[in-house]
Amino acid sequence: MIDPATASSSIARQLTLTGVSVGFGGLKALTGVSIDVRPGEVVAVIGPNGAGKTTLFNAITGFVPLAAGRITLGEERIDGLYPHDISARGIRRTFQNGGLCGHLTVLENILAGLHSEVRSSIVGTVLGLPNARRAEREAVARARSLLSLLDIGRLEQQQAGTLSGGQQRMVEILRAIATNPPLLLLDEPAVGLAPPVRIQLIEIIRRLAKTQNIGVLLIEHAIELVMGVSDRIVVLNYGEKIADDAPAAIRSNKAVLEAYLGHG
Amino acid sequence: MLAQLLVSGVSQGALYALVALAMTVIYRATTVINFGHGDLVMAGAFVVYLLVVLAGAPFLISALLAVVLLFAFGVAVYKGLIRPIMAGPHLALAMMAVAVGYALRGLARVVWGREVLPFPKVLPQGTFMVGPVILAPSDLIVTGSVIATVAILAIVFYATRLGKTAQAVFQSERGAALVGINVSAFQGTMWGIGAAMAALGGILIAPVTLLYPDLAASTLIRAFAAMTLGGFGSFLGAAVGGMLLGLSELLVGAYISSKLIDITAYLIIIGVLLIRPSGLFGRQAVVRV
Amino acid sequence: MADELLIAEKIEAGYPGKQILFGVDFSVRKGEVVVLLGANGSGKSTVLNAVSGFIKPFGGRMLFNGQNIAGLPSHQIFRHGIAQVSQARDLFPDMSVEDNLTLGASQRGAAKAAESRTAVYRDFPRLGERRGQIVRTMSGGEQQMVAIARALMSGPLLLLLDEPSGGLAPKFVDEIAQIMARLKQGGITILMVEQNIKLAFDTADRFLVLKDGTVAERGDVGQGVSQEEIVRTIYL
Amino acid sequence: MQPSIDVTAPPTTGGPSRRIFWIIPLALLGLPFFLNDYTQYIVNLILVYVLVGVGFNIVLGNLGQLAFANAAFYGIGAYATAILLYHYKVPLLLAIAAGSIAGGLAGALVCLPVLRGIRSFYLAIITLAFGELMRWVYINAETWTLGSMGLHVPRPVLFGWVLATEKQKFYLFLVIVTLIIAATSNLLRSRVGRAFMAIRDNELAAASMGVPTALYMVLAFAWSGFVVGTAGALYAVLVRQVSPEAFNLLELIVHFGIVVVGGLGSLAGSIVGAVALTMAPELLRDLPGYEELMIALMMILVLLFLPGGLATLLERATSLFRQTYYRD
Repeated sequence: MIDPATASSSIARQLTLTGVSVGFGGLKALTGVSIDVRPGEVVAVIGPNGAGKTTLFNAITGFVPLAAGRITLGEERIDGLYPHDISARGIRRTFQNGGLCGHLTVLENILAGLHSEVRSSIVGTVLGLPNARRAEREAVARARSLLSLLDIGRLEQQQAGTLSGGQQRMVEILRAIATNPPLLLLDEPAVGLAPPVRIQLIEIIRRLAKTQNIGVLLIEHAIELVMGVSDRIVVLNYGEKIADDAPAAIRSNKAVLEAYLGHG
Repeated sequence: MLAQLLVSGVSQGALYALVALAMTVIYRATTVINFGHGDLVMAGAFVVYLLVVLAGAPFLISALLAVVLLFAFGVAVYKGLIRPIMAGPHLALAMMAVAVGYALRGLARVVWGREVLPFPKVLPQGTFMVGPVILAPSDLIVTGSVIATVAILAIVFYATRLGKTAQAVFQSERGAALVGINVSAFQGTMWGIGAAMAALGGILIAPVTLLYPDLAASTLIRAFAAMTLGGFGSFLGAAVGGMLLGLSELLVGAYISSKLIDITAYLIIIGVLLIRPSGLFGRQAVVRV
Repeated sequence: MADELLIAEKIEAGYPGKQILFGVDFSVRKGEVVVLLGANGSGKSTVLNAVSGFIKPFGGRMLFNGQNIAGLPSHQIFRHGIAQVSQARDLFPDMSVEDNLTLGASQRGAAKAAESRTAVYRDFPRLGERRGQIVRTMSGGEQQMVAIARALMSGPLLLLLDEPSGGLAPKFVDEIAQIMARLKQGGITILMVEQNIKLAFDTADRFLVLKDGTVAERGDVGQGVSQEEIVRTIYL
Repeated sequence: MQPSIDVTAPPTTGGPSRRIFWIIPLALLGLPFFLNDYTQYIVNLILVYVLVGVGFNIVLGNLGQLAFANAAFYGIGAYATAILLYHYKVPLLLAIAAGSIAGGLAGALVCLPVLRGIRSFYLAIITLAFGELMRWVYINAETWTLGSMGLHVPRPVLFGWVLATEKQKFYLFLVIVTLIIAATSNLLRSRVGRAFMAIRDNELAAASMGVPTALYMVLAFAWSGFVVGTAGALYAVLVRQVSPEAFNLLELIVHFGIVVVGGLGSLAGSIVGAVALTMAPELLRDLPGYEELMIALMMILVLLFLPGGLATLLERATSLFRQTYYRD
């Protein structure tokens, strides 16, 4: 049994985007974007609405094809792969509108995240054979140790849909890292969270990144979270990368300021 | 032979078209598919039966009363039972529609018992010949009534202010609310119209078939087949789909095997949904989920 | 103050299990343009929807011309003279420009509608040229124009605009800016949400910055407010 | 609020509450001593409908698919068993197993449109059509089914013992129903059942967690068909008369009612729902129409005021079920 609290990530691998372009029928959504995310590093992507942030995520997870450029995870090229193949390579994501299964309990959600790691045959399961039950027990134990990472073991029997927004985010993040993926994509993790919870979330994301050596790429609007959590910030505007720097430097970057002021 | 089949097919198809159109009105207004619609058809016929046979009222007045009554019933069902759960899962909406239909069926059976009733012979009997084709006045009346109803519907929907409002709600519920239309009241009206049209369908169908509480099931499936074939949500599709279904049933019965008449509708549903879910005229429709 | 058209007092609103606005206060005076600024998720659109009745506030009062309209269904609020252009525009896609406009005046009778239409075609000549065109086939910028024009058809006392420049290419943003300027000249009262701060400050008299469902900052445009400072408050 | 649970406590999936599977059936063993032949028949019928509800709920409640082929699964199971018993004199248990398997295969077949992306109301309509199509097959495959007259199933014989009375059938049924419920519960409380529910709640998220959604959909449909097919087989043995009209749309509505009234996605709910919807109509059976009214009224009330079904009340009354069954 693996204890996620101590186990390091399965294989630490760096995500590298080189000159990535994505177009939708003549309209360029992304133009020549290069970003890398190293293991244990937290990188935030910000930019005005329509800057191409979500397209960037979709490109990485294989939901839209590239017009140009390449994406690699470690040594392996992943652009052109199917989404589930990319997910199998260890890129896990959370969803902007919440990706939890609302009617399942917290524990069940985490267990669902461990789906591919529970070794039990259907026949053994139906008959309730000892090895199937042992596999379940081990998965439950592992799910519980994951919950204890963020001290939310007491919530395990609650329906995910009844949790507060912050708790749901925590569960979703835990579920995404249940299988020790090398890379975690967070799509607006702070949406709908009260400010104090965001501060908590900063601490959680950083702790997970550093202790599990997971690379984290996140899209976010809540600026105090972005400033607090990131090692680096990438700024997109009209599909182009206009800045890629430490948080403090981004704040005083003239081009970034201009981008937010808007055209007019 | 073929001419005779076509005439009978059109008469049969007109009825399917009418019921399918009624369901389409409700579907377009609320994106709810009314699984209890067959029972509304049955209820319309049953009310007429009660009034004519038991109360001795004249047929036309009874029919009018039945249509009005079912209109009110449709509005009430929407306001009391559908609206409160509109935001809920589609499963609950389907269940509610089924439950309402089932209640109607139970109600009918309370009065009716378990028997099959012959519907009073309210339409003129006998037949006459036009060239090689045998025509029954009842067929003409049925087809004529359906055409008249469809014509009225078309005029209302395409040439009046109410029609513009209806189209507005069909195209964008939020847009309609933005221009000050009371969408909820409108949807209630559409449920009423759908139920009233179902009642009319029942009144026209019952003299042809017999009257029994389970009339609902076969009507419902045939309306589904008509809608599926024509494309869900399309008025033109529902009308054409109904006609084509009526014709196919007769042609299949005559040229292949009469045993296949009953399953033509099922095969159409299965075939169309597997091969071309949008049917003849449908867009990729959005169902309330 | 007598010239205050809309006064929002301690508005609390949101969705079941998810409160978004926590006691928002503001007012809009007759003839003025007020812009709501803030990051995504700060509650800007929710404010507009709470005014127009698309969501029912669960706390606070919304006084329009002195009458509390909080909690009324949206079609009744519309009849009080509040028209909204939503972010998704919510046009009738398979109808012509003219039909869309006519429906915008559907609560006012045919004579008034014809009158408004003439006025709208005068103000938006491009729509006059394309009155027969089906809305679905128009560009994003033109659709935005139809949406604004449709809202004007009811002769509203207050116009709510949700991101008029949202999703539009730069050349259309300029056009929207011109439309805004013209509306302002016409003396209509506007409450709007806008991400593009330059555009917003070109037209607005006053601004509110929302943060996490409360008003974080407010002020008069043109009183030496630094736009960059606002950007920093909101985004950086 | 749920009580907080000690992290070191044994997992709920293996705990002492599993005993309820054996305690309740054992307690029921004495039931026949209090019943006459007619009431015993009703109890047997309830057992059949328990399986109907449990099976239907897998697709409707756990997988969240609006598939209405349940009456078809039920009929296919009943006919498979009846045909084997009537024409081929197959041993009873074998015939019942064949009914179950036929139901399971039908379930897998009905999943095809789901895999083609047909969902929601469209799925409901295509599966309704399938059910009606099957009824036509029963009527027209006269060589095996004897058409609309129906098949008269011979008196069931178990290992040389004639099951002559309702009480004798009861014990056979109790064993089969208990085993199937236990197996279903095992399945639903495992990663398989979790995958079903993950698909129901959020198909995209399920796929992104590495759940092969297509495979699990087929599995859920097949198991649902298997359970309902077994119910059909037991029905054939119980009533000993299998004819097409027993599997029409009205029958389907009763199945639907059991799941709605009992509670979507709740195994315990299906059981309670089956009891409620089988008993109530029997009490009213001399009054035509009241049975339908009663069922419809129960459904409407549940939909408006108790969306979780009777299972919600059960859960409030006792925390036992929450721990015993995977989902309430």
